[in-house]
Amino acid sequence: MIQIRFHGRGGQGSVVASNILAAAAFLEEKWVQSFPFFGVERRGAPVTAYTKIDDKPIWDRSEITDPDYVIVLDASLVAVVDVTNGLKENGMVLLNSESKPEDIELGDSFRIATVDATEVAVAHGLGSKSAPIVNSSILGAFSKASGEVDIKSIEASILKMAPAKHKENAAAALEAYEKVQF
Amino acid sequence: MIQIRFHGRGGQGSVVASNILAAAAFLEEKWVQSFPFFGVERRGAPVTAYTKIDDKPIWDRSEITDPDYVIVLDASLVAVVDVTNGLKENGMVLLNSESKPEDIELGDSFRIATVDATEVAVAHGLGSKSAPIVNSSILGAFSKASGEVDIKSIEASILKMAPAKHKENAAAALEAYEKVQF
Amino acid sequence: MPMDVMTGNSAQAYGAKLARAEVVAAYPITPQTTVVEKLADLVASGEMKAQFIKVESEHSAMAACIAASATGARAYTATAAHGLALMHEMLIWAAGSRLPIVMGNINRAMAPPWSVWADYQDSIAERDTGWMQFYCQSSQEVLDTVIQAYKVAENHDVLIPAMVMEDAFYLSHTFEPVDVPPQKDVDDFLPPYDPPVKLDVDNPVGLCALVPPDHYMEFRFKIAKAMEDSRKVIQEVDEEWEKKFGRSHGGLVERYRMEDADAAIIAAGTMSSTARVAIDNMRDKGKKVGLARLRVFRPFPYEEIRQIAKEVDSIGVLDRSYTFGHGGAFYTETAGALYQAPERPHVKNYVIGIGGRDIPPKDIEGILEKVLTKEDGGEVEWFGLRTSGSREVN
Amino acid sequence: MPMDVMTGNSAQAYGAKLARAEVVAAYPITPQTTVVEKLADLVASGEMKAQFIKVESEHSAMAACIAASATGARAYTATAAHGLALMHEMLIWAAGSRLPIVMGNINRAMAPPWSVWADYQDSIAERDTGWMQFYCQSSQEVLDTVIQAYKVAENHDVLIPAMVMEDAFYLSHTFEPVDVPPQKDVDDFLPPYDPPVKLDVDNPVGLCALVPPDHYMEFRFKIAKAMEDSRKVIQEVDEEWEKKFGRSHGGLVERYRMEDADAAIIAAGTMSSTARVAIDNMRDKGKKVGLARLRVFRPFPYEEIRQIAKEVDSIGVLDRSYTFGHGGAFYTETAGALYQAPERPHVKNYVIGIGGRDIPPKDIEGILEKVLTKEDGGEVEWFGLRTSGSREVN
Amino acid sequence: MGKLTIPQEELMNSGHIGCLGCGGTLAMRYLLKALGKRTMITIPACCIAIMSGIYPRNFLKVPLLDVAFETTAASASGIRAALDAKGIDDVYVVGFGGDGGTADIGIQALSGTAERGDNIIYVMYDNEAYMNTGIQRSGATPFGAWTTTTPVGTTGDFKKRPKKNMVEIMVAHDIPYAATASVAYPEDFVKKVMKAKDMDGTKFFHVFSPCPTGWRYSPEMTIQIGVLAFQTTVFPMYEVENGVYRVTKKPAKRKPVADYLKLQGRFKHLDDETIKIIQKNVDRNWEMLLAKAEFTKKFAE
Amino acid sequence: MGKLTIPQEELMNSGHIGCLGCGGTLAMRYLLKALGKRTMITIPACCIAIMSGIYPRNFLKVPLLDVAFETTAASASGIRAALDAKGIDDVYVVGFGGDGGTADIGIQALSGTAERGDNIIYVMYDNEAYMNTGIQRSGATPFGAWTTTTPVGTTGDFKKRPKKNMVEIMVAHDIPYAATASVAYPEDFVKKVMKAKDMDGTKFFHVFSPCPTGWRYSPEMTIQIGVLAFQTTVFPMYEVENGVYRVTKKPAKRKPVADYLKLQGRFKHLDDETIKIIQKNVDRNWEMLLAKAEFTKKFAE
Amino acid sequence: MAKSVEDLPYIPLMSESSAVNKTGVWRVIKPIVDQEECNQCYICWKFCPDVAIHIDEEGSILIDYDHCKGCGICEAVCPKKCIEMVKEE
Amino acid sequence: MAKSVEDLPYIPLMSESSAVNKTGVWRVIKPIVDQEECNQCYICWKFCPDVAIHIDEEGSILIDYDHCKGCGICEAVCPKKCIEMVKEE
Ligand SMILES: Cc1ncc(C[n+]2csc(CCOP(=O)(O)OP(=O)(O)O)c2C)c(N)n1
Ligand SMILES: Cc1ncc(C[n+]2csc(CCOP(=O)(O)OP(=O)(O)O)c2C)c(N)n1
Ligand code: SF4
Ligand code: SF4
Ligand code: SF4
Ligand code: SF4
Repeated sequence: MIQIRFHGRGGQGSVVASNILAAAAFLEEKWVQSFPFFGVERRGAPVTAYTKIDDKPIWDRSEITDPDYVIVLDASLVAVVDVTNGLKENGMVLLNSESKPEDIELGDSFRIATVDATEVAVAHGLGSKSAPIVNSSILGAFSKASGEVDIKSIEASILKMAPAKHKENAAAALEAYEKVQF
Repeated sequence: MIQIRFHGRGGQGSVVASNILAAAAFLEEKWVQSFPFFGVERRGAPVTAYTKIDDKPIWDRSEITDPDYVIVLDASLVAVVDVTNGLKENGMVLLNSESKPEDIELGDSFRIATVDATEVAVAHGLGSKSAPIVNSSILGAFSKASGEVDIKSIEASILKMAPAKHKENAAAALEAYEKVQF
Repeated sequence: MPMDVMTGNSAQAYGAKLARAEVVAAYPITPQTTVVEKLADLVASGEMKAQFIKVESEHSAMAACIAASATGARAYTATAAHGLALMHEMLIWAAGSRLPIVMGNINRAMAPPWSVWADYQDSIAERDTGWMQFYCQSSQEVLDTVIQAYKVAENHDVLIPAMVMEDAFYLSHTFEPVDVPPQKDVDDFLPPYDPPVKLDVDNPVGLCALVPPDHYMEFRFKIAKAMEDSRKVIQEVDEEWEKKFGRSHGGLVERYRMEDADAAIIAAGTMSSTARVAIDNMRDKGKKVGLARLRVFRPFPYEEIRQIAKEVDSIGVLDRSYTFGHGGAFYTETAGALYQAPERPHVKNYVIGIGGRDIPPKDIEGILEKVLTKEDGGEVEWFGLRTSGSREVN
Repeated sequence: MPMDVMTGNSAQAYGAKLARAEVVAAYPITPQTTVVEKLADLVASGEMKAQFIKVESEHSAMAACIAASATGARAYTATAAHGLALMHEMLIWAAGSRLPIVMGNINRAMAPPWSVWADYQDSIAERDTGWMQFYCQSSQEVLDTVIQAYKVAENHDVLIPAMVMEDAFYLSHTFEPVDVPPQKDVDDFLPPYDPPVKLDVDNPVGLCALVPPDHYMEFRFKIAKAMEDSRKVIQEVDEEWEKKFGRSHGGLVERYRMEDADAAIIAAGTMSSTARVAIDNMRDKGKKVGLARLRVFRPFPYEEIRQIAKEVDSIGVLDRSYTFGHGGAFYTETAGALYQAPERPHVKNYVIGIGGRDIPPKDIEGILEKVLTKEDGGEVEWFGLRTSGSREVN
Repeated sequence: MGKLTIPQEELMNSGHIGCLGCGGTLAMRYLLKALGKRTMITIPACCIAIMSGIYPRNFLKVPLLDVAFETTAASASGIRAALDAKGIDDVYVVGFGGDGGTADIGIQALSGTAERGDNIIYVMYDNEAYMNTGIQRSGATPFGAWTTTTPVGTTGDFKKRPKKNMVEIMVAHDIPYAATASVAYPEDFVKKVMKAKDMDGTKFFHVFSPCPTGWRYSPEMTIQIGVLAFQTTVFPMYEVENGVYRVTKKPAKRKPVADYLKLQGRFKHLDDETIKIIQKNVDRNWEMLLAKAEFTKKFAE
Repeated sequence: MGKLTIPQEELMNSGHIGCLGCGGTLAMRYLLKALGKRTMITIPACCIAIMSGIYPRNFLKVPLLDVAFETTAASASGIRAALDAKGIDDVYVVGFGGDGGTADIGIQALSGTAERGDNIIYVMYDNEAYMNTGIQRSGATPFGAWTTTTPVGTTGDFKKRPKKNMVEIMVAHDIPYAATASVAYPEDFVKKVMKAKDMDGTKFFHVFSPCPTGWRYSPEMTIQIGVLAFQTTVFPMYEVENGVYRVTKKPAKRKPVADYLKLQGRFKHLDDETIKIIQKNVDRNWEMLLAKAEFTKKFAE
Repeated sequence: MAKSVEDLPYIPLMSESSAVNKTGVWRVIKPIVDQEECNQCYICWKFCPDVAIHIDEEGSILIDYDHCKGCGICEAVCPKKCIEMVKEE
Repeated sequence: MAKSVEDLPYIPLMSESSAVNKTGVWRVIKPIVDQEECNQCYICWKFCPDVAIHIDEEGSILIDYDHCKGCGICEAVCPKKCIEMVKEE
């Protein structure tokens, strides 16, 4: 089973991202689960969500404590939240950041990937520079960096499930897929 | 244990009578219980109440099915209610009636007592001819006819518990005590 | 007014008065109504110093009691059946808040169909709310228990609310002798309410926070613990009461003629009073039967019940309620408690007196006979059900 | 839309839609809210033909469902925790009226303290109301069970309302694959609601009379009987479902790896789903353990539980709720049912996951280990309680 | 044969167990005459709920659903929704509750129904206390009245707050029709019901229903008490259509409230001072009502 | 140093977990400034109830009792009774609920408290929907609004009934004081609280509290939205003392409601036709209010 | 009278007219109509709370003594004073 | 962080100021006050929903960045336009 944890801010669509990722894996005939960490979701406040992907039915319904991947939708959260908490050795952190992976300091035991999802999103008309909608872009990047879910599946899922601007979101995912560094 | 059943009409104070009787016996250091048959009590509608008297604590809390005495506050009820239902052989029926005991037809197996409680009550200013308050009078009559509770105790109880016109009620009881026929 | 004749409902009201309840919030419902009326009289005549909130529903009655108790006042209410059911959410609230409210409940059958007569579905359906439950068999016990209940509930090891039950009509409207203790003696027995925490402008705190999974379980455990600790306190308070007032009501389980009994019934409320007559009759015939009266159902007296199981080899559990889909609650919980007991008497459930059906001594004798002979035919029998065929369900 | 990914709450809503509920009356509460929102969407988009009454409280939600059902419409609602508690009186009413309403309940811990996370006190505290109770372990089961529940409830031998439970967040907000059957197939499975009696101007009768002690007991017995009869119907309906849709949910009690098990746990809801992983792990280590999942708690499956007792010699009962003053309800009722069983395995209660505390497989493995070794130390253990000393109460 | 001023058909049976001279039963009788057979009615716990006596009796000839005390309006909404779901649109749905069941414990459900604008008729028969449980105060108990929970006592603890004004509260809910009526004026009541019954939305009637048992007067005076309530304007007759007030019946000359109070045992403890206060309040309310009738005229469409 | 127009003391803590730009928290902040330290407050389930975040935090400096959703007023009555029993008479007791907790599920308890005339202050902060559970309609949701339970959809299923008028409902309860206020006008609000706080009986405040999250506007506009509600008379400022109306603040010139509606995502589906209806209703309500202020003048004592 | 469980329906339907309750037995005083004087205004009919006044085919007032409880309203409202309440035997 | 049962009070008292919640971390844009221009009308202070604007001893406006969530109300209401929202680093 692959376990993914999302960190974002309220309003950035982390929960939706976790669901789209699950739906994408489901298209590949995987068994999936995704769920939010339920707290009070306020705009700007830190939010967590999870996705589990497996080849067989997922009976384990407990929380994810030791993810394989951590996806951070807003790099500024790194200062606020312990994003690598429980992350498996050699697990991957995917960050929305202008920086290169090698410039990110999160310790040596993890793989780092980065993508400037904000730039991609804004370029596709998804939100504004100060409030970009980065969840589709970051999923595109995840597809490439992790190799766990095909970008086609991500694209199809976005087209079906995005709350608005389906095409723009899909295009952003594709672009971020190309741009991610790891 | 002595068991007494009261039959009256809503508004005539049968339940109060059952309580006053219990309280009177209590003054004689008896153990007592009194309670209404709970239905909808409407003015004019048939009402039933019960009193139990014993020398020892009364643990039995079930209904009275075979009374020793039946007290009927309104003779017209005889046509409507089976007043002697379950009455013990040789049990007594005390009726508020102008008639003499021997003119009352309730079968041979019971003792009959009568008193014109309506007349007594009205004479003491307790209600009107069409709506007399006969409960105190009938208790006076019961004291004499049954010999179970002293008239002094009845009097004391009335003085304490009557909702109004304490003295008149007490006087009526005394008069009915004298007038009852059996 | 030492010894007087009064109804169970008057006894409730005098209990609250003697306990010096400071806030009463109540709503009328048959057969509780005369409790409310008596309290209104006592307050209007100045005999009782209390704030009486004439609420618009039972839900608000309990809400107001909760708030008053949280503000440090001794709070009292009384209700029955639908009124109790309407409070359900607030009952859980009161227990979760650890507020020692005392409430009279006049057990009445639930609608539909409409009924105003005795049965226990109303309070049994509150068995999971975290309230202590006392079932009384006489008006005297009602009065005494209201006062005892405050003492137990307000004990700082407990701080759990309590219900004091009366059977509809069999107690609520039955006039009988009651000894009313002097206020002074009650004051000696029951000190003023002094909670560890309350709303106070000079010491402002907030009550009833949001508690995530990291601590919620621990706070609930504390309620469980307090309820366990209440067993001892209930016993002690009844003993102290006996010392002071000369009568005990048996602590959690009152035993009657259990010495050398072969068979026993477990019952509560007025039917256990009537059962004494039945037991005396049976004993007169040489039949060794006894009664364990469940005075307290919450906390459930499993120790006491296990003790009974040691002594007899057949037990009949009499339930004046039925839990659809399992059995009478007294029965299923008794059986549950006995599972862990080393002894294993024959146990059977008799559902009886539902919706106010009368329970004369001869019915209980009939049951005792069955219990003695360990007559079988199913786990649960609806005794006295009018039927032309079989009597059992379950 | 055959197979899709959705939350348990969407599955509830689609269940109601596929069952062609005609009247929905519901009020929002976390974590049920998305059921209501989904239904509002389905109605507003015209996908679902139903009257949606946007009531001002849960009490009115259930009152409106009762009246709608009495008028011959299929009625649906959903709620959680405080909403369920506020309905308490009306739950008893619905059952007493024999109205086959189906309700989703998203199990959430009760306040105070405020919590929005999973535990079962809310629905356990309704165990005496006369409703059937189904506890689900997956979104698929939620959808299927809503439809099954109507079929069971509307059976003329049953006519008892039903609750379909989901664990807060663990199901309600968890997105996972669900097969949504075609409307046509569901229509074949579930015929229109056709009650024996309803409000009808051409056939005027009155419902919910006043019934004195002479008949009340008999009418209540009929509810008890109907609840007993529902056992068979629940089983049959699940079997019919399996025939038609290719999956069963286990009838009343679902067994997992019980073949030749030495020890078993009894559990419900999502923790029984997680328990499979724990059991697989233990089995891998050669430990013979199994699971009996309480899918239905009302009617209580005592036959099935007694069967388990025949097979294993140690049982752990896992309760995600606690009844203050006794023990977890699953436990006390299991023990009660086992009292009459000829076999007498070791039985112990584990209180776990209260207020949403997470239950990972390793916790269940820990419990299974204890169950296997019949580790003692009290009847009830609050497993996972944060403590520096002893863990037990009771 | 003389002329009947209200419909002859009886949809209420005799043999009901109301008290002698019960005003509430008259409210039911008139209402059903105005609505006819295609009516469904739901009744909460109250005196009227038990009129049938015991199982299996029924005091009504129309479908009847007895419901929990606080659920009348929600139940009526449920019936309406079921009928709507089935496409039945020629049946009146009525919630018929006492003042306690309406103004106190049932006000929330009613407020909800009115806010949603559900298409039902709500009738509050007002006997100004909880009568079925034996005369406890309700929100609709008037200032000054004795009840068993406002027992006067030595502290003068009669009801101290004014009667809750249900028509005003319902008007504030922006419903198409709200009106008072009285069992002493059946023609007025029937006419109002006829007028409102086919309007869409929630319709509200507040029906003055004297109660000999609870008000402590002799049963034959029920109608006379109703007449006096009208003549003193203790209980005026008016209707409010979409916020526009109309007094439907004005007393030729207003009588002093004392005329009304003195006939009833529940007011016998009142001293002159208190009666003066009552008179003042009645005067103010009456003037307010007239003023509203005046100023809302221009809001009639 | 400049002059403060409202008291400086803060009895609400920072660090609460309200959304950015939350209007409701401002209502609390101003209220406590007006009442001061000797205040006890009870809060039902709503956004404000969870402002403290999690145990053991507290966003208030005065005693706070969180209560069940539908019990605010009854709880306030209970606190007051306890204080009365103890002879404490210098403490204000406040029930502070949302519009859902007040106008819907809590209206019965409030109606009961007002009918009894219990001496408390009730504040309804109005964000016009159930926000804490994620924007479902409440009785106070205005005509035309989108919410998650009036989702517009293909059937145009936005809220079709008008906003429940709580001030009118409370005035109908014959209470000494009821008023509107807005977080955009703290001075007006504080002044009204100061005026009413020592009156005996139940005092009611309806406080307009814009909610960026639920109304779908950008958080910095909270005050501006409040100003527009006032200027368009969508939400006028007035008070009612013993039945006598007074408009406390009149807009110099009334702006069209469209100015107000167009800033908010929840109204974005409205067509011109519907906006016209809204304008018409707002006009009528405003005229009604002015008319009431006019005619009730003479009932001032 | 009391039925056994098998003979009862599944819910307690109210299916029988309350007219089987002979509430006439409650009566203590009894209305007597002076048919000569009666001008058939039907005011008594209108105000009887017990639906115990009927109008026969000729339009005459008929009292149903099986159900009349003797409240006296008819006497009180009769404008012609042609109903008199007399003590029940 | 999580306490054991023995260390918790008998009920969950709210006894600690919510100011321990550093809600400043939610902020995406940040108000900067131009103290030169500010005329101390305190309108921003009045309308801050987060009680994150303080008045210091000299009467100057002080923003508490530990708690300011960056809603932008202060900028919007400042009549002198001397507060500016800038992107958070
Ligand atoms: C929840 C609940 N509380 C209390 C009752 C008891 N109860 C039944 S009828 C009634 C009084 C009804 O008063 P009202 O509505 O004024 O009608 P009335 O009887 O006066 O005609 C009460 C308090 C109940 N049935 N349910
Ligand atoms: C009995 C009950 N039903 C439902 C809820 C769920 N609930 C909690 S807060 C809330 C909405 C509150 O809305 P409102 O009163 O308008 O305040 P807001 O959150 O909008 O500020 C709801 C529905 C509850 N706590 N209790
Ligand atoms: S108490 Fe009053 S309202 Fe009730 S039945 Fe009797 S007269 Fe009618
Ligand atoms: S949802 Fe609205 S009312 Fe609730 S905290 Fe956020 S802004 Fe305030
Ligand atoms: S006395 Fe009363 S019940 Fe009898 S006919 Fe006249 S009005 Fe009717
Ligand atoms: S941005 Fe908002 S929270 Fe921050 S200081 Fe300004 S008004 Fe306060």
